[in-house]
Amino acid sequence: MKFLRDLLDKQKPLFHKGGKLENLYYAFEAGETFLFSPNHTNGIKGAQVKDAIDLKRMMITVVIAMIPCLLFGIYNTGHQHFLATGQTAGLWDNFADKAILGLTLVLPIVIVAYAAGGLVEAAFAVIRKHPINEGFLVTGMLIPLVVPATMPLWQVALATIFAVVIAKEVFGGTGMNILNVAMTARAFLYFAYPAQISGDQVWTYLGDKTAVDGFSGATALAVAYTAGVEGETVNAALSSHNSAIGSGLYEFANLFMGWIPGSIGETSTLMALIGAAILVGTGVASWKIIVSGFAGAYIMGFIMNLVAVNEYMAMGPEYHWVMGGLAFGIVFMATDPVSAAQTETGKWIYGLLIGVLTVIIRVTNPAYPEGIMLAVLFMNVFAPLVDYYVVKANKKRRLQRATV
Amino acid sequence: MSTETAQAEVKKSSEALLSKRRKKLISDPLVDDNPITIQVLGICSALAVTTQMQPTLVMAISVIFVIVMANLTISLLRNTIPSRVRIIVQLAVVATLVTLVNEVLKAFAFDMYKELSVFVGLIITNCIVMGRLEAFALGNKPYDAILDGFGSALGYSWIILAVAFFRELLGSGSVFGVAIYEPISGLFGEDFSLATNGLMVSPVGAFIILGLIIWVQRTKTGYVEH
Amino acid sequence: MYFIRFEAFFKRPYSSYNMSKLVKLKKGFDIKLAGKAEKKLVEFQSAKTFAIKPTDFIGLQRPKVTVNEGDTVKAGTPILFDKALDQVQYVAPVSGEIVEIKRGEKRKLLEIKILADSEISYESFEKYAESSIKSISREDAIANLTKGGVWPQLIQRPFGIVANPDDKPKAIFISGFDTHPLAPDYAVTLKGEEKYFQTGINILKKLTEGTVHLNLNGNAEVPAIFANIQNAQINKFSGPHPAGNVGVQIHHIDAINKGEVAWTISPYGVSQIGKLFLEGRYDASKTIAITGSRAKTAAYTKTYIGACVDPLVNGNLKEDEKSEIAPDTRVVSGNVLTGEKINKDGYLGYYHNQITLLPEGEYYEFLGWMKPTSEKLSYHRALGLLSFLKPSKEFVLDTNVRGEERAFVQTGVFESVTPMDILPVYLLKAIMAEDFDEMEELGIYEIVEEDLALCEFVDVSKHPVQEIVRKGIDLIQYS
Amino acid sequence: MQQSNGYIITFSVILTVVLGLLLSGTSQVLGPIQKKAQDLDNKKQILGAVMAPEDLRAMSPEEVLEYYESRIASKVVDIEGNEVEKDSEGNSIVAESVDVGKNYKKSPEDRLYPIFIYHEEGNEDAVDSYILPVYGAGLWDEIWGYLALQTDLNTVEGVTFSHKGETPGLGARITENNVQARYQGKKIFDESGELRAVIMQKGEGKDYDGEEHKVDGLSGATITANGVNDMLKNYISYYESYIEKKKSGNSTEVAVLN
Amino acid sequence: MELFNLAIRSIFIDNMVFAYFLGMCSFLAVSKKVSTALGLGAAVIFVLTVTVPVNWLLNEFVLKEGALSWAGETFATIDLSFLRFIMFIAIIAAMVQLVEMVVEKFAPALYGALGIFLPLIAVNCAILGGSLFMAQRDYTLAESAVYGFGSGTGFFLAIIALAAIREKLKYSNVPNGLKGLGITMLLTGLMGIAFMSFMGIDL
Repeated sequence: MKFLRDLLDKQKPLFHKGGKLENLYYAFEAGETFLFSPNHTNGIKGAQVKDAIDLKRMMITVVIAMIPCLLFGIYNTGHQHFLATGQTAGLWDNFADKAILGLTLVLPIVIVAYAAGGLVEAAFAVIRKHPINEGFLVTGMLIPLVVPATMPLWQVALATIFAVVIAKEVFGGTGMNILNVAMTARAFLYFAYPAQISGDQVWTYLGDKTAVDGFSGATALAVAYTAGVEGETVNAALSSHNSAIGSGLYEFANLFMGWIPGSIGETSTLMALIGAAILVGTGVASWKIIVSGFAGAYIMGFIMNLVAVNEYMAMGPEYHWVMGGLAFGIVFMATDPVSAAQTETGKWIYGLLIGVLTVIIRVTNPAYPEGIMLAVLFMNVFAPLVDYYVVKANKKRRLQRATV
Repeated sequence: MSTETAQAEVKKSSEALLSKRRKKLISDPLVDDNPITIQVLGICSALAVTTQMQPTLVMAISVIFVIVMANLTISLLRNTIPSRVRIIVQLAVVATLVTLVNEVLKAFAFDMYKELSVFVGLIITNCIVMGRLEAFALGNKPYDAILDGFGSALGYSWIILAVAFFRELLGSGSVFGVAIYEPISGLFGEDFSLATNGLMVSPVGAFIILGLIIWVQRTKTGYVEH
Repeated sequence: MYFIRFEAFFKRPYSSYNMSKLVKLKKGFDIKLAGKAEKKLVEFQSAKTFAIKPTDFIGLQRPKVTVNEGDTVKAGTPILFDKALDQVQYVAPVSGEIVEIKRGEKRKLLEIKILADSEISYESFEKYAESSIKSISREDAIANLTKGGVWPQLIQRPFGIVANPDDKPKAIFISGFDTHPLAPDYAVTLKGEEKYFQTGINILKKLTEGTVHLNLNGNAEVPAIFANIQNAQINKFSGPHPAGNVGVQIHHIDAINKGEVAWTISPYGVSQIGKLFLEGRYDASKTIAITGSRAKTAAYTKTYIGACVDPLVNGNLKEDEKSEIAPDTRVVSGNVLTGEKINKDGYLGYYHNQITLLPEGEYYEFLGWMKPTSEKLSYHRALGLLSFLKPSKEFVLDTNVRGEERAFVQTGVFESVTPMDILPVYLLKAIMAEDFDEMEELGIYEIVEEDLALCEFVDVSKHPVQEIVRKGIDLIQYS
Repeated sequence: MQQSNGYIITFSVILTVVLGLLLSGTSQVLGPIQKKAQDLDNKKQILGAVMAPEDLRAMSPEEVLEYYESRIASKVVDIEGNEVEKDSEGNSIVAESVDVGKNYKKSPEDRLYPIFIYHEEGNEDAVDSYILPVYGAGLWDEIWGYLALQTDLNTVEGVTFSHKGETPGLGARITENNVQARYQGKKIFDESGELRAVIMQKGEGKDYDGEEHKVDGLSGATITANGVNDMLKNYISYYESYIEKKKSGNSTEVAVLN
Repeated sequence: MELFNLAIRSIFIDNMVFAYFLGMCSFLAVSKKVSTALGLGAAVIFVLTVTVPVNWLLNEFVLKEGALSWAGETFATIDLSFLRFIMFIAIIAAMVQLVEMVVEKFAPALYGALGIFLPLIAVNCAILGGSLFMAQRDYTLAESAVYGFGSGTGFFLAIIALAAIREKLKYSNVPNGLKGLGITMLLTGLMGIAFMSFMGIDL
């Protein structure tokens, strides 16, 4: 370590004012502070000691919370391939093959997302002379988790660059953006190249193999929607779907576990809940948003039950929790502290509306069977307004007090 | 605005046809004082038609026609218009000109007429038109008014054409309807559909492209709001 | 907002003495540090020099020194006043010779140093019998207080500046306990001052038409000094720090609105007032606590306002435990949240009643941002921060910033350590954007630096929160 | 400047008259040309169902109109398959001016159904194919088109679809030639004469050569495809009576709508 | 249900700002503070709800081909649709004036809030756009009233959301070249993405 430290100390003057590489100071700073917590001490006045946390640690906590989803996603990617091509039936058969296949598909996406995001971040930091923010640690991991394993890499790169530049850097970088960066990347893909992300067959990697007869790549949400349109009971449709590759693919327990086709990290409700436990336990994410988000989805699902005019609306509200990316979205996207509502009261409203909107979009919008992404983005847009009124109420209380 | 008027009044009668001042009337709105990117005017119609180059070009020509003719008309009438009703008069003149454009399009370019739909009509509320009438045509001689209108309209035109260029190129893979993407398709594998970006076709693409153009242009000119 | 209407309903002069109130606060955080002062008095060599630092008095706009180097002064001799508030005298804490008038950049007045006599001689002020206190008029009281050097103990809210004798505050607030890290216990520092304290309260009562509030710790035994206090309303507060901050207490008792003025004073200040009236002299002696993980002897000692800390520090450092990574020691006048770094031979701040000795954290730490640790205290429980597993542990903290300044990332912790109906992040952002209306509406009148000091401690993005607060107050006050 | 009320009124009146004259003059002059342009646009679309788009594009407007005149005959029928020649007020109805989109707002029983008959040059009886307009809802907005049937009134000669706002790259692909070409040669009735229409399947990439009523689908655009399927099926069913009558050789009766 | 569907469509899907770029000038200019945005938004709802049905009447009984048939056989073939632009804009200008007067007389408080925005609105393209779309899409009277109200509400939502965001943006570090218009354009684009969630909703 001392060797590293010495090396850094030797190079440091190059990057300081007047040094040859002055312009690259923030790139150097990022590397240096990554390796070593800096030796800065607190100022003369004010707090003489500081909490042990910093932004880096907070961000890495979020990344760690995503690891269960990532690992699950890697294995599930392989598993789905084996299922669809009829090579295996058991969950744990061909374990190594599945894991390796998953890795070869998922890892490049993770690397591309980090590389593209990191480069843009560094470029902006150097040009605009602001420190490289740790936010991209999280973004770089979130983006791979919300795309299917079949996503072409160039699209991943493009979406990452788009999102980091347009949704974040133009506002001044981490902490100042309005929309969740990873959701923007996914929305970009969704609207720019819909064939790759909303198609029927693309969720499951088939490679050069052909799918077994009767295999359908439709997601649970698509199955539920179709059932609703065709007047079939959703539960029956879900449990009978894709019997070609083993029964019960879309039964509740399996949906909850997440052994289904879908985006890499978002299929498993269980893994998202583990992530939620980490985030809430560490206090990084707001439990209010998570609780109200799930509650909102349930309440809206319940209301749909009451006014049901088709079978999809009559589906048990708890199914909304386990289908699609709702759990993942609420746990990791909705709770992004920068783009969420910032007031405590606002967080309740914000989370609740995300849940409600998700179910509304799912059930009533045939174009987008998955509502969570758009619900989060939509509420990102309205979060400042929610906050505005919460803050206004606070000001009003103060004003009223004065006139009593 | 008032300085422009004052300048115009003191100028000598024997000014060159394209004197320096008159050239500035045309060139200023192109970059430094662009109606869209600097003055924030006329954005409504700037964006709606820009998915393709062709309708955009038609739109641009229509706007040039309307602004120039309106400037000319108002400038000719400037000493007879009662000031109390001048806004209504301006609106009437503009609306008439726009109707003319619309009728002509309907007769001779029906495809474009369909494509542009209500947006030709919305030239009436394009703030650039009314803006130039109020700020310039009411106080200047016809020839100057024409130049001024022409300059502003050109400034408007090149921006919307630029937006349309990128939107068509990236959204449909073509320029003026000529597919330029086919020769390189397949070069990067089957899925490589870089040039058919769905977002560019949607309104979102227009906002973002225009935002980026403004960024580049203002960075170059050094203009900063507030 | 229940209590506000409640309060308004009973707002009658002289009737609310026993309208005691119990406020339970949940938000906040107790920073548990190693190096608590033992509850005993220890004698150190007495300080040779003393200094009055004009920078200690916030709001001192145009200081004017009235003595020259070489002059001799008594304890209580005026040495300084503010041209903007000229009836208030700042006086010498001890008798002796003015040895240096230290100025900094732009001739900014930094210190007025006094070489103390071995025996302190006092200026004499008017002396009252306990029975005659009641008959002193408000004007006479004010005249005596301003002349007698104790006035600067009265702090005005909003802004946290030295009070203006011309104002009539709506109430006076005294916090009877200090929840800051390692803060001294008033039961020790004010032992035996009961008589003076009650007299001080009686004097204060003359200064306001409203109530004098004495706020006590609802979780602890009432110290003898505060027992049986007359003429003041007793309120009890319970909860973690900053429950002991007078600003927090005001917010919950009778919050300050735009245009209103309230005064605050420390219990020490109250008893100093009592001494001035009963003994007729300016007594700057005070009991302070020596605290901090680097203090060999962490205990209480008697000294005077503005004392040089050299005798308390020199020889009192835990040299043997000198760690390799943090060899230096930082001396803080005051507590670790709101205090000020001073030199090892620096001077105790005017308002401070403790010094804290901490390891100076000037070191790099390899992968320090992700290393798991249970040795570093954290309010958060983010990855690898295990301090929450040891809730009763007393931590050794150094002065390392533990990260770099980053953009504000709002996680809701500011709110959770601020037990007031105030939105700290919005307020801070309004200050940074210099938006006056917004600052006002968000409650800048209700806070001073110390009220948001915990935010500075827990801040993930390491912003100088207290500095920002002061900047905001200055903006509002001077423009 | 002149501010008297009289002046303002005079000015306004003169301006109004001048502008009004200008506009109505233009309208008078351009009216016929506009009608022609509209007409041409309409006829081009109809021809699109039976002609290759390249050929159509190569023709001048006059050629198109001339070609249409010589090759297309038209009539309007109601839901019963009876020919309609006059509306309730006694004005004659021309198939080309029936707005299918506007009719779509009425209930199917009240709609007018134009039929365009593509025949050999100059000979209305030597029918090549029947062109039926279709109209429906896609994912976002309306979709419409023309279905051309061969003389057996069963085999699809060709289709042309248009849309207002389907997703580019997905639903919008219904306008592509290769998608429309998939319909050629398919049948709308099965052997027993039951209406089956032609159904676009889910998913894309499978071969439906052997299937008479199925065509390959559009990947990722199931809703648009469903819209197309519904549109075809609905409209064929509206024309079914006419087709029945035509097949059974009954000459269609002439009815008057009331 | 049809009308409800139309309302949802006009608020979220055919949003004046995000789908048709209408009313952009005032959208950009009056979105710096929520309070003023609120005033303009309310005024737009108000004026659209009034002018679209009024223009519908005008179109139906005067301008449309054959609209004048109520006046007698001889007028039945007259097509005045070429006067549409000029008449619509005249009606809008007149209505705005009228609304201003009525509001001032009967609801001075409302006038205080909306007053300064009303003149701005006459040249707001969203207003004319609303009427033109109404004519193009052949709405019925009830539909045009709902459409007017719906599209106004869509504008209202868009502008107050943008204003709240822009108030928040005060604390952001936007590059110089993007300050003001540029960042607002990008923001509008991003908001447009969020609003796309409702495209295709079918009730």
